[in-house]
Amino acid sequence: MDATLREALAARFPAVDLDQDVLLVPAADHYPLAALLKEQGYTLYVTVAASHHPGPEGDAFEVATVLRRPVRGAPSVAWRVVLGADPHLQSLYPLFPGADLQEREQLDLVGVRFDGHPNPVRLMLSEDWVGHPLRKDYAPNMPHAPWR
Amino acid sequence: MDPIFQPFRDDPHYPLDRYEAAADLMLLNMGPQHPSTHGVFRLKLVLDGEIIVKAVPYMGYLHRGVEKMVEGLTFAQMTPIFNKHDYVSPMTNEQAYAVAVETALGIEVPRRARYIRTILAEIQRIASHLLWLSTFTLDMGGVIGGGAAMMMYNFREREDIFDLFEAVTGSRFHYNTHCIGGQRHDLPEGWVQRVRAFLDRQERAFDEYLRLIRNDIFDLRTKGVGVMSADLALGLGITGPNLRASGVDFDMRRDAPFHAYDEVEVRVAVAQGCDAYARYEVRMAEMRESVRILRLLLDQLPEGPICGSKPVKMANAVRVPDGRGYTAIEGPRGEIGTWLIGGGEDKGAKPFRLKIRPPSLHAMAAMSYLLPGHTVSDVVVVLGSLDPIMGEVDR
Amino acid sequence: MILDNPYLHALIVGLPLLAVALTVAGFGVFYERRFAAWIQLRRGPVWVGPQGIFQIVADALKMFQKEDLVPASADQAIFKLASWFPMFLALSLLAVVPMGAVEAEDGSWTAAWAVSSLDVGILWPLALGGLMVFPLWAAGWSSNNKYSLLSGMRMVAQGISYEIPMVLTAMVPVILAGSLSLDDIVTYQMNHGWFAVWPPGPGLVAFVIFFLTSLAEADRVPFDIPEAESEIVGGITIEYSGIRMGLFVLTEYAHTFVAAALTATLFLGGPHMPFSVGPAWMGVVWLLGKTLFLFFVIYWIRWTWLRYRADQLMDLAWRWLVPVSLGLVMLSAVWVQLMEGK
Amino acid sequence: MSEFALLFPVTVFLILSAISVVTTRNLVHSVFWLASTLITTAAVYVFLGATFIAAIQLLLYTGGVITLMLFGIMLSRRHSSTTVPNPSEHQLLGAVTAGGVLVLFLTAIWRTPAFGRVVDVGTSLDVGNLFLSEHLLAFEALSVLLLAAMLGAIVLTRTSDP
Repeated sequence: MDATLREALAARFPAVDLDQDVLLVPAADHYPLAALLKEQGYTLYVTVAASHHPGPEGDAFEVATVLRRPVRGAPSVAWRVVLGADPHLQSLYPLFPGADLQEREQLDLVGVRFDGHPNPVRLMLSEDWVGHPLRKDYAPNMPHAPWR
Repeated sequence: MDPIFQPFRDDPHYPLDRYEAAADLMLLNMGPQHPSTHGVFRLKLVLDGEIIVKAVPYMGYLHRGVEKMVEGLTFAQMTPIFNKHDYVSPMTNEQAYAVAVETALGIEVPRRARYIRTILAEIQRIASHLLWLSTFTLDMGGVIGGGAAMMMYNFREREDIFDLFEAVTGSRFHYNTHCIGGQRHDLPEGWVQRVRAFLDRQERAFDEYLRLIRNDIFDLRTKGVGVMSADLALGLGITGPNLRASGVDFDMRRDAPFHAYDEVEVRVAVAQGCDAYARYEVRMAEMRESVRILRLLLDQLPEGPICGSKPVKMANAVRVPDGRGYTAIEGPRGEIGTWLIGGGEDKGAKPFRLKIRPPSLHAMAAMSYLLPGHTVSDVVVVLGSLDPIMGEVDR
Repeated sequence: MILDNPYLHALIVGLPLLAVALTVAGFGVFYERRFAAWIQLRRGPVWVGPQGIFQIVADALKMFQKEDLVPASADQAIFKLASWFPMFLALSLLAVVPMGAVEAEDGSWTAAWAVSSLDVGILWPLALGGLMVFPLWAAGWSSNNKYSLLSGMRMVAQGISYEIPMVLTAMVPVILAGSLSLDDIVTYQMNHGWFAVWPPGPGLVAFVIFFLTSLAEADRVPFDIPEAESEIVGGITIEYSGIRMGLFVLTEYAHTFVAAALTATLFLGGPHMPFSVGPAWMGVVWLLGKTLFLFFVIYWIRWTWLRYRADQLMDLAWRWLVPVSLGLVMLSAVWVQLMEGK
Repeated sequence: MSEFALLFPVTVFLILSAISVVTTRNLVHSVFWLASTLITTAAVYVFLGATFIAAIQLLLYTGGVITLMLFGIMLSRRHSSTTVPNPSEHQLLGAVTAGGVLVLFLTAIWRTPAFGRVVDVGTSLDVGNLFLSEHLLAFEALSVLLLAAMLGAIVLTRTSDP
């Protein structure tokens, strides 16, 4: 992370610990952070990955996003947002059109809803599929009706 | 192009009922069973005559649930799984996985192993681009036409590459030659000379390909078709040759070196055309560049061990602690990334969550932006020029 | 004489011709597959019979055995009828092609041995060729498949666009020879030189344009957009199976063969060779030779070129071929006036 | 005599096709019957020795006009369903028009001397000579009309300046 970006981030998001490899960002800062990074030249939308973390005090979800600057050195920024039992997060579609399919995939497989997504339907599985396979409580051999 | 299609090119979710040019629209399902969808893929086209108003991609027909499956596998069991995502370039997919785990564990890969990986990756890049060239021309020229001739010529060289890989790994297609911390197989005796001979043949073959396909029809079919601006490409997360064809001078091999790319000079091919022809130009230049890089790599191939200095004695002993990180390498189709969260079952012997970032899925997203305003014939050209592999899109 | 009755004459000359044309069309499949294999570094059919020569028989047997599927939502009557008509049309184009060359005492030549020496000779194949799009469109429409519908529309658009330069360039030999009759056209070429060579310029250009347009009429690469299997999955034949599918395939070959024969007749002197041709029946051999050569060129193009897009195809026809062939018609009229003015 | 033996079934088929054109309910079938009518008309011309007119009939009417009609149907109607309905409204009006045309034709046929005129008009030479001598004015007027129609079509279809 170069100095100018670090300054900009520190000014805008004082609560975020910038020394971590993967920044931990509150859900409210998710979209503003992406917008700021896009302004700073991090225009390559790399990926979004959601994961399910069951714990003793209930389900938690993590949504990680990676952006990259397409220049020499290929600096990238990855941050994650921790969500509660009813996971929903602002969609990055207005900033990055690539978020359309990527966020749909995470919605499909992990079940994180993205607010403001133009077409929030399943991407990989059929529309009548029950459950989200990448959740930890979804057994691989779970019976389905109809079986597919 | 008629400006009436511009709203659909800007936003694929633009409502169809605002299209007023014609009363009658026809809905055409291209796929899932269609000879030119590069696998099992469905494209819902809304047509005004032969002109596409709206294109909606549907995928998931090849979904195998790999990301769920690997949560139950140990790290040693995963290499053969990884070379089946993008079944056209298995070698680089294995490498993406190996690099991810090595980065997570902080394992240093010995210099010779890094060289071998680079050599294999570059040969794989040629093989993958050859298959792209053959399917691209197949789409334009047909199975009973000039495209098929091009395919057979490409497969002549692709067979050579399979022979080379077989000599190293014992397998022609799904290699399983990367292990965490190094290579499983060293290069056999005389293999370097065989590669050199192959490179000479391949260089002559490039000129042959050009004589076969370069004519006015090729230019007519590709120029100005599927124009993707650099902003759109970056926003969609398109990487690799498709991004470079949109004029973005970015290649992970040069700009974020992995393997042994920091020890050779990589000349990045960039084209400014943004269209299907530019994507053709970039890939052809990349194949020639790969030949050049391979010669350099073979010249300076070091001796030494091929497995880690901090060896992983038993494969089952690989344990990735709790933590998360994103690693990526440049495959033939672009950035193959892995988002790895360690500390899964069995004290970290299995990953908690492993997300594969497929370059082809990002390329597929471009379809609905590029197609409106083009004709049905251009669908296959645009799709072919983006070079998606459905196994990787769906995983 | 028995041959004076036109109906009997047509039967006696026509039936062997039909047999030859069908055999060549069938053999064309084999010929093309081996040739394509040679271009593509493959081997092609080699197992059935010596050098795989009976592959076509095996294919035909397979086609006959297959179930004749008719989609439930297809327009049954038209769907079934449409598969038979193209073959009839393609073969009946051959009826006016003269195949023999008869030398008179004074060294002048006369064309002979057409099934029917129609007064309007050249108009007959052109008219029937124009009809060809009709059953093909019907096949595409009645299949009730969107791909075949698109294909049918492409077929019609391409058919009527390429009809115009085809008719116009066919008028060049007509004007030069001063007759619509193919017999007269061939006779004129025998005595004055082939039209592809003489008059220099318009004849050759007309030959090239006529050849290209007959490629388009027979839906061959680079003009095979109506069948374009990588885009619209084979087009009109998509719902056909078994022998009906076989008929369409055979029709393609027959039509290609006929187009080559017509081109050879109009521009390459038909059964004539510049050197001694031997007895009259040798004319058949020469005509077949020229036809097979053009056949070979068609497949050479087919297996090495990519195909055009539909709008580029129209562009080529209307922007280039139609004006150029109009100019050729005028040029040949001027040529005739200058020659006769002498 | 053999001509007549063949001519009779052809004529019967011609009349049957002509009737089917107006009675069938499917618009595309109707066009196919029309094509069959025109083709059999060409066959009748051949039997009458007018081969040139027969060829032109095939070339223009069946090859051109019918194709354009198919185009018209495809471009103006919904093409997703197989059956395109042919409503056949205004039956009374149609009957009156058809009757008028029938009377017109019958009068013309009645006034033509049946076997009087033996001028051979079937071959290309005769047609060409007639066009450039007796019917030159009609020929030129038709050319101007066609040119005007062509220009009109271009003006109508051109939506905006490119």
